[in-house]
Order: sequence, then structure tokens, then C-alpha cells
Amino acid sequence: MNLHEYQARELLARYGIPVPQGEVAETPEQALAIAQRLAGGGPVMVKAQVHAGGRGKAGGVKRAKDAAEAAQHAATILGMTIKGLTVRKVLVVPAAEIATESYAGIVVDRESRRPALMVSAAGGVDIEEVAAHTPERIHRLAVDPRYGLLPHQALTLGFRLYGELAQARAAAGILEKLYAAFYGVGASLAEINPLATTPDGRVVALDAKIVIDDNELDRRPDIAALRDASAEAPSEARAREAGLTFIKLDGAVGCCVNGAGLAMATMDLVKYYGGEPANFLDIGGSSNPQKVVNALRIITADPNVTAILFNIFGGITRCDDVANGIVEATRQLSLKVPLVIRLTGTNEAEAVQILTAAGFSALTDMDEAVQRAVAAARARAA
Amino acid sequence: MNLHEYQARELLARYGIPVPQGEVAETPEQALAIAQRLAGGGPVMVKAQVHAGGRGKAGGVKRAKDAAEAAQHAATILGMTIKGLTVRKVLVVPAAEIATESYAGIVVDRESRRPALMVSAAGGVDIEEVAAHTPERIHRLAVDPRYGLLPHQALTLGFRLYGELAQARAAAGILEKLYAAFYGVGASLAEINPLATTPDGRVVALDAKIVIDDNELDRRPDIAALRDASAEAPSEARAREAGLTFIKLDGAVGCCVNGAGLAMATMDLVKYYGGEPANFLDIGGSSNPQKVVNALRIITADPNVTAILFNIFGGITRCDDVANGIVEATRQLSLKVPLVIRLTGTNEAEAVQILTAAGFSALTDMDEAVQRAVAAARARAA
Amino acid sequence: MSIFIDRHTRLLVQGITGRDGSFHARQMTAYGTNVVAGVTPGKGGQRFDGATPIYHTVADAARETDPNTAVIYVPAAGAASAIFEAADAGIGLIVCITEGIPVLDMTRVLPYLHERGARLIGPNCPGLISPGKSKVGIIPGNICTPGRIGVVSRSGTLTYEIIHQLSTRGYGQSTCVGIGGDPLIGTSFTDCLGAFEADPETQAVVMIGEIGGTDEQQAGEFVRRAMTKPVIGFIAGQTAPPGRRMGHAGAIISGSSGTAAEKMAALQRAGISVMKRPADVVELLEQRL
Amino acid sequence: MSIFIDRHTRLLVQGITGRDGSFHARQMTAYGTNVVAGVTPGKGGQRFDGATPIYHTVADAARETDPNTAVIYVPAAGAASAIFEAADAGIGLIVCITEGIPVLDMTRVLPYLHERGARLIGPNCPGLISPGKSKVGIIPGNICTPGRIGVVSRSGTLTYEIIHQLSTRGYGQSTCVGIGGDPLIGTSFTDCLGAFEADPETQAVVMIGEIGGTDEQQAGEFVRRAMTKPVIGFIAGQTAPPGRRMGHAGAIISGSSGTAAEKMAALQRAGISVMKRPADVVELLEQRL
Repeated sequence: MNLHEYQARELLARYGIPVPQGEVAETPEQALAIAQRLAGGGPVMVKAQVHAGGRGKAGGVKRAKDAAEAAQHAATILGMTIKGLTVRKVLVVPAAEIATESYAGIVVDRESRRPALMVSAAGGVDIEEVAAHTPERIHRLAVDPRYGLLPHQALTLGFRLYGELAQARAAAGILEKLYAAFYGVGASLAEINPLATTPDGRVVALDAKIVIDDNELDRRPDIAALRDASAEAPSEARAREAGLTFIKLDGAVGCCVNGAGLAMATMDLVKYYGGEPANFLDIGGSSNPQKVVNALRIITADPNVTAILFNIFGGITRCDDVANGIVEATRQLSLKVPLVIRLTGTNEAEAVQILTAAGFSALTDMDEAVQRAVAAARARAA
Repeated sequence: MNLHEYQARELLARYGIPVPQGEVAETPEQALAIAQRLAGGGPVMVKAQVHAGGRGKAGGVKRAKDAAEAAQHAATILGMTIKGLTVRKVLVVPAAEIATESYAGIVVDRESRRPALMVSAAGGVDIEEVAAHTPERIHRLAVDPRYGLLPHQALTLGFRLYGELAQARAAAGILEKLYAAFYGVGASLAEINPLATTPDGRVVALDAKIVIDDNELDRRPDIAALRDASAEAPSEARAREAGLTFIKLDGAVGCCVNGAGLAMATMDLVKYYGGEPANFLDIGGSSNPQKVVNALRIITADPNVTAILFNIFGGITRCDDVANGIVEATRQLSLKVPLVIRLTGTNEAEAVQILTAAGFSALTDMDEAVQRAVAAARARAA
Repeated sequence: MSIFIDRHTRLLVQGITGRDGSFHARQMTAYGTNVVAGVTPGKGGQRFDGATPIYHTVADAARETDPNTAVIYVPAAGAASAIFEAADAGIGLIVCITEGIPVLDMTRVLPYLHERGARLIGPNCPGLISPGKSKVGIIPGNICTPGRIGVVSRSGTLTYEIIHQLSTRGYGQSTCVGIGGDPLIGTSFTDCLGAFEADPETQAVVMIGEIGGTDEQQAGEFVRRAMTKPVIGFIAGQTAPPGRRMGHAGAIISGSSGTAAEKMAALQRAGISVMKRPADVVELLEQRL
Repeated sequence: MSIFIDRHTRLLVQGITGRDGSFHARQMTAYGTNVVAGVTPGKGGQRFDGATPIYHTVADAARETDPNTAVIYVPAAGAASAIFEAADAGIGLIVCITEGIPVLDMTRVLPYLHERGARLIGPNCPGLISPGKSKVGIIPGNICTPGRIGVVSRSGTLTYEIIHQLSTRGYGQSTCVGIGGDPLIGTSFTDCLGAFEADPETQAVVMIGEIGGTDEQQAGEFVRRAMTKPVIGFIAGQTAPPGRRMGHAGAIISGSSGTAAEKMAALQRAGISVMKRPADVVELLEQRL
């Protein structure tokens, strides 16, 4: 789960990291009031709060010389669409004078199987660019979680950023707090970019990004409560609430599959046979017919979908349960697009009987089903 | 540093361990008021708060059937002397009905070099007795501090105490909190004895003991503030404030030594030659003459002391500094007992010169010095 | 022979009285797996289906019944603890079916296992099966047949699809291992490939990877360097968009790394025959045998 | 030969610009120890006494000057961290002079060292000296003479007393090691006895123990089982009252365990000649040589 910048800033501040004050506005008037209150009419930054990289390039981050201009910028940015997402909130912060910009981040590193801390004196820019072109400018440390980030390790990284003891110590303190926050909030990524120094020598976190591991949310209701459903595609929010894993894509073939790997392979096979998948959808391992109903409801809500493909390999999932769900769903929803069903495995025979009785035909071969679905989608679209 | 029972109870409660409520009284009137408020006039326990084991046997723990009797017991116990320590506070707690009594404790185990958790269903009695006679009734777990006490380990120990899931879980929860408290307060020992079950099945900590590692106090001012100087021998409190390590004993030969091992060996040698040491005193490695003055002031305050022995092996400690301190001290204090001085090592020659000039003689051999001091003490006492 | 499990497997089921645990304990017993004990705290002293003894703790179960393998069906909130518990009791092979364990918990679990020399398979995996000998986990026994092809996969049902292709066209399996779809897992492709290479019964290996991470690339490197047996590969997720978690917590393209194209190229460079679609598996296998 | 340190010792001084660190860095250099670098965060790039390079971190110092031994004079609040830092940089012998490190910090430090195969001497110890070769710590060089007696002790000045007795009566030392007075220390009596047994230059060993713990009893067991060289022992604290910390954090009798009487008996049972007083050392030594 992605957090907004303003949420990430608040969490880091809670762990003791120095973050300049700022507030969120949902209207130009609010932006004006915040700019006046926090910056006393001086310059502020107005920053779009959306789950998308490259906000700056897209015009979602602007400097305002005074509160009036802050309101103008807020008016421009609010409602703007960045990478398909509508901006509903802006963060207003006093424009800091910056002496230097660095980078500090933690991510779970799959190779070392540890949280990896990264710092770079080349901050304020896309760290992936730095990693690609000047990897020697990034200092990495895979932290041993049995000991945590040790003080000398933090200080050694601090000296990689700053040659002066006070700043190196300040950076070390921020890294220790960032590590504590990382485990404390259940993050899979936590970054400060830029980690800036001010002209008077302080070290502060100017921008923050935190991604939460979805598996942490059950045990952290306070973090789960930070989810901004308005920042997701509506179909994905609905799917999540229904316990389905759904990702919307741009194609015409709606896919309903049990199992993530098989779902991906099904999408790939749609593409292989010349079609385009409309979505990733995993109904999971359970056999609850209601899940099938919910899945179909979400898929059919997409106007781009011109054919629907079921691909079920029964194991724990019972094919007859899925068949019953399909029959029930088509009773509730008036299906306007063709349905291609592939079922095999546990209770396959019963499933075929149920579907046949309801007027559907069922296939057992994956390739055949995908080809038919692609053809049906194309015929429909034509 | 030993904590009082009431302080240990408060710390454990702060870590979430269920501790029945109780309050401290310094007068019988306070005890009466507490008994009325907490027990509604019902039975209470009145417990002496002193740093001594065997309070119960010494009559320092009494059950009162009502508040009036609580006041009577408080009057008896307050001012009582237990193992040389005067009782100045009593803890008043409602008398709990108890179904079973167990033991739970953590100590730093020198052999495994880990904190060792111990539980026993044989609680409410001296655990050293249990360890000596029925060691199989004590279940031990050396916790790996890299991982902390893991939930399954706590639950496994919980089942060693209770066969029923809810109580085993409750005990496991208490053990996890006890472990957190142990590291959290910087303890070298933390015990709950008895860990009791109530007739309605709850698991509660009825009595608690915590010893803090003195080395933790600098970084834990809140814990250091719990020190009750009135519960120490006054000479020891003064020594501590002066940065000296001092332990009062009952003999006649006052000892002033640099280094703990040499101080112990000096005391042993006093005994070997037929004397009794009056104290352990380590002036430490520094050469500050003021420390010597303070040391002499503390030793001479003991009326049992009939001779004073200095034993200094100069290394970092400079013998001339010690000599200057002795001269300075004897100028400030009017010394009424003979002084035997042994100095060797760094700046020994300068020290001898200083002492000789001031009218003292100085020896270089430890055995000779100890024999003279023992003889002097004996002559004085006779 | 086979890898990891066989007729000598003595299985402990953690969470044996739960919904999933009880269902699959019966399935595994029916398949012929020797289920020696179960664990459910609070139910120690009872028997599962009137036969298998249940213990409060793994320590108790281990002392009484000497299991060499544990399978975990405990819900996500307690699953990491269940892995710690099995490892602490000295169990050498631990199979964790549970999905949804926070990855930060795994950063602490994995070194604990490593220190004890215990092997974890999973979490978030279907387990493994050595057809005709032993089944530990949830892979449907009826789609498998004994034979000489090793199968290793990060997926569940996609693996069944491939096993199904193999079985229906006469290629039985030595062992099928689902290593799990999480970012941090106990046993890698490379670990399994090494075991298959050493297993005299295994003739060729099918590995089924997906987007995310670099485990497949490392496996390719291992194949190039150390495998003599033919390997057939598949990578799911060619059409996955970057930055989105494709169901499996580990199936995510980060920036430009972890793509299917990158992985397929790495496998091909390593001499692995890469399927374009699951249905290609037998044809590619026949080319290499 | 000698144990742990010799002419090949390349020493890093952590806390080299502090009050104690600077004083003893000069003393060690004067004694002939090869002090290759110092560490004081914030003073990287400077030189100590115009000669020894100073670094911000041990990692930097290790990369540039290749020390094999580190000695720590950092105040108690930072000393555990300094041990971690030295071990993390791959230094194999770490001598921590600092007194006052919380014992719970040591519960985390010791496994860290163990994982890296690093040896810690101390904390709260005077360090060690191989007379005529190298000195690491604070033992006064002028009381030592080169020779064939190994000395190992939990104490500081008491050790000097014994060394003084030996030197003035013609018994030089191979190495004198102060292992420290804390409850948890890196190197035990047994470790040192084993090293002295293996050192061809050492002819006999004097071990100076005290009340608290069971390290001396274990050392006795080791002597009985594995030592061929004569060992002379002393235990300080016969007159210590139970339950009181006698200066050293580790010198405390807990209940009825850790008493001097118990330890002296254990040493005697192991065939160690036990002194009644420090002055007995040479006489007992002469009986055994």
C-alpha cells in the first residue's frame, strides 16, 4: 500500500525525524490559509498528493512566492490528472532554503534477504537514475535484523554523506529513526529524498515516500486506516473489499483465474494469441460462489471488456463451486459479452454438468479456451 | 541497585504485567487510609519495604483482617530493623485470594552469556531452595538476545506452569513483558514470586523483585532516580556520591586500596594475619588527591576502625598523588588511629619523599604493611 | 529417490485442528504420508481423527514422536512464530503453506533457520509431493504420477497446469516443489536445481518462474555452471505492468528490474529451453531428452 | 612466542584523542607497540602526535592501515558500539579497557563477535602485554620482564602485584593477560590457559581469580583434563560478604555460589597449586618447576 507524501512525513516525524512543518489542502482557500499560517506570507511549495512518480515533471509540484500564488497553484494542481490519477489533495510547505540534497532509503533486499539501507550524496533526483549511471555514488548496507542498525554503521553512512561530525551524527540519527520507522510501520520501502541540509547546517527530511507491505495491515489497523481509496482505481478498491486480487489493464479480454501464477500465464497466453487482457484477477484458493459473482460484477463493469475468460484449475478450488458461481452471477447480472469457460481438476465432471444444464459450454484445455476468448473479443469489437 | 518491591511492582505494571493495586505508607494513618480505599475495609497485606530477603520470617509481612489492624501492623513494622536495615515504608495491598503460586524470573546467566528465564510451578517460596532440592521443578530457557523471547518459547514455558490454554497464554504474555521490562529497565535480575492464579483463573504478579545493573544508571536517569539512599548504610551512600566503591564490614582495619582485586586480596590478607577488615574500598584508577581525602573521611567515620591501611600499587594511579592526598587529608581531618601506608609502582620515590617530609613512613611490601596494620589495630583495641 | 521428502518422511502438522490443517492432514494421510503428530496449543493430549496424537507445543510433539518434517497451516498472524517453533525443536524440513506473512518477519525467521541448518520451503507455497511416496502440502495427488521429471515453481495452480501436461502425456515426476510466491522464501530455485541434479532418479527439470526479484537469473547462472541435466523453463507475467503486485507478494516488477523478458533472456543464455506457453512443456522436454 | 600479541601486532587505538586513549597510545608506542592508526569520529584526516593517522571510523582505518588488533579507550556510553565497530571491520583481536559497559549490551556484543570469529579481551580489563614485544592496554611495562611464565587474571592492580613478585624474583613473563572483572567477558580463563598450553615459550601459568561466577571452576576442569604445564592459582575475596558487588561488576557471591572457598577447592581438586597470599606465588612456582 502506497502512502501519500504527507502521510509518510507524519509517520517519520512521529519517529523523531526532523521534517519541516506542512499541511494538506483540498481547496485553494485552504492552501492560502496554510501558506499564510506556516510561511507568514513567504514562499511555499505546493505539491500534488498522488500515488505516482514524476509529479514534478507533470507540473504537480510548484513554488509559490506568496500565499496568493499558493492558492493559484493549488487551483491548477487540484483536479489535475497525473498518470491517470486525479489530484485531490496538495501539501503546502514553507519553501526551505537548501544547501545540499542527499538521498536516504531502506528497502527489503531480496538477494541479501535483509533490509538494505542506501544513502547517496546525489539526492533530489530519481535514485534509479543514479543507480543506473553512477552506482558508485550509492552506499549500501544490508542491515542484520538480528542486531538492527548499529550506531557505528549509521555513523559510517553519515560520514559518507557529510564530512563534518555534527552533520554526520545528525544523518546517523535520522538513519536510525528511519530504520525504526521501517520496522515500526511495516514498510517494504521508506525513502527520504531529498535529505537536505539547510544553510544553517541542520539536516532535514524534505520529501518522504513509504510503501507498506500489504501483509502488515491486519496487525496495524492504524496504518491500514491511512489507505486513501479515492487514490485507487474504483474497480480495484471494490475488488479489494470483496477479497479479490484485481489489477485493471487496458485490453478487451476479461480474465477470471484461480491462482496468481496461472492468472499471469493466462494473460500472457491471451497476448500470445493476439489479444489483450483487460485485467489480472485471482479469485484465490477458496471455492465460495459469491467470490465468482463479485469477480464477474467487477469485470463486466469495465466497458472495454468484449469477452470474458474463466480459467480454473481445480485443486482446493472445486470446479463445481465455480460453476455454481457462474450460473448464479449470470442470473444476477445481465451479461452482454460472451463467456468462455475452462475448468479442469477437482469436481470437473460435476462442473461441466452444472454449466451444460445452464446452457454454457465448458472447455478443459487452456489454449483452446484462450484462443476462443480472443476470437470472441475481436468479433465483438469489430 | 536494588529496587523496593513497590518500585518493582510499578515498573512491571508499566510494562503491562497485571499487578494488583497497592500503595506505600510511611505512617500507620496512611496505612489505614490506603486499606480503606483499596480494600474497602477488607483484609490487606502490610509488607515492609527493605532491601533484605526473609522479610516474612523477620515479621515484616503481616496480614490484617481490616483497616484498623492494618494500621496496627504498620505501627509494628515501621521502624523495625531487618538484617540491619530500618523499615521506613510499608506496602499495603488488598489480600488476594490465591489458587496457585508459581515463580517466574530472569537473570543474566554467566555460563550461557544470555538472559536466562526460569519458571517453576513451585512458587511462593525461596527459589534457591527449590533449585537446591528439586531442580527438576525449575524450567530454564537461555534466551537468545538477538531474537528476544519468541512467542512460542513463552507459550511453551506457560504450559510448564499451567495445563490450560488461557492461563498458559496469560503466563506467556507476562513472560514476554517481563523480558521486555528486563531489557527496558536495565535489570540484572527481575522476578515475580509468587506469580499467582486467582480463584477466578486470572494470572497476576503478587510480589516482584528487580535489581538494576549499576552500569545502566547513567543512561537511565528515570531508573537512577528510584534509588532510596535512606535504605543504604549512610557511609556507602556518601562513598557512592564521592565516586568511591565502598562496602562497610564489621572489622577494625580500615582499608584503602586502588583496584577491586587488590582491595579484596588486601582484606583477605588482613584476615590471614589475624585481623578483620572494616571495609572494602577501591579508590579506582584515577590519581585525584581529593578522592583520597574523601576515602579517609569515610573510613574514619566508622567508630570500629582502630587502624587504617593504605595499599597502593601504582600504575595509572600515581603514588605521589596518593601521598599528597594522604597529607592533605590528615591536615583536614584529625586522625585518631594509626595509619600504615604501602606504596609501590609509578612515582614511588616521589611519594616516599612526600610522606617522609610530612612525618609518615611508607612501606613497599604488602605483607609487611598488612601485618603492621593488624598489629596496630589490635594494640589500639586492647 | 526424490528430493526433500520420501517414504521416510515423518510429518508433524502444525495447526492440525484448523479448517485447512484438518482437511489437508486427511488428504496427506490418504495419500500415504506418515503423519506422526499434530500441534494445536490447548488441545494437547487429544487425538486427531481418533488416531494422530495432538500436542500443545512442537517441543512436546518432537520429543514424543520424532518428526523430521513439519508442515504449517497456521493463520498468517501466527505462522512466522510456527516456523520459529519448528526450527527451535530441531525439525530439519519445514514447509509453510500459509500466505500473508509480513516480509519483515521473514527477515528474522530466515537467519534463525540458517543458524540451525533447517530448510524452509515457502511460505505462501503449495508444498511438495514425491508422487507415490509422500505428499506434504496441498498439491493435488491425483494429477501427479511417479516418474523422472523434477518440477520446481513459484506458483500453485500454474504448477498444477504443468504437472497435468506432463502426467497426461506420460511424463511422471520425481518430486514437484512449490517454493512460494513471496519476496523472501526459504528455498530458492537454485537450491532445488542442486537437489534435482544430485538426485539419480531425476532426469530433467521443469522450472516455473515469474516476474519479480532475480531468483530465476541466479538459477540460470547455476544451471550454466553446475547442471548436467536438461532444464525447461517458463516465466509468467510477460504482460504484467511494472510496480504492481501481481497477487503474489513477490511478483512485482521494480523499476526496470525483474521483468519476464529479462528473466527469459537469462534462462536462454544459460541453455535452458524456455516455453512460450505452458502447453509447450512436453515438446521442449522431448527435444532435450 | 607469546599469546594473542607479539611483534606482528598492528594496533588500532579507538578513542585515541581522549584523555586515557592519548596517554596510553603514547605509553604503548614508547613500549614498542606498532600503533598503526587511531579513530576519533570528526577528527578523520588529522594525525596523532603528528604521526599516527586518525580516521572517522574503524572501517576507514581498517581499509587504509590494515590493523589486526584494536584497543578501546572509549567512554562506557560508546564502548559497546566501539566493540561492534571493530568486529564489523574484521579486526580479529579486540581489547576493551573501558569499565562500566552494561551487561545487557554485552549479551548482544558477544554473539556478534562469535559470528565473526573475533576475540574480545575484557571489557573492564587492563589489557595484555607480551614483555619486550608488544603491549596493548594499560599494564605498566616497567614491572614486566620477558620470560616464560604466563599470567592471566580478572583483576588489574592485583595482577601488577603478582607480576611484580615474579619479576623481582627472576621469573619473567611470556604474556600477561587481564581478562576483566565484568560478569560477561570475551575471553575466559580457559581460553587463556589453552593458549598458554599451546605456546612453546610458556613454561607455567599463574591464574588470578576472584569471587563470582564459575569461570575459575571451569578453568580448573580444563587444567585437570587438558593442561600439562603447571598452574598456580589465587582467588581474591575470601572475606567478601555475599550479595555485594566488590567493585568489579562480576565479583559478587550469588546465594551460596561463587565463593572463594568453593573456587579454591575446585582449583585444588584440579591439581592447581593454590596460593594463600600473593607473596606465595614464587615459592609455589618453584615447587612445580
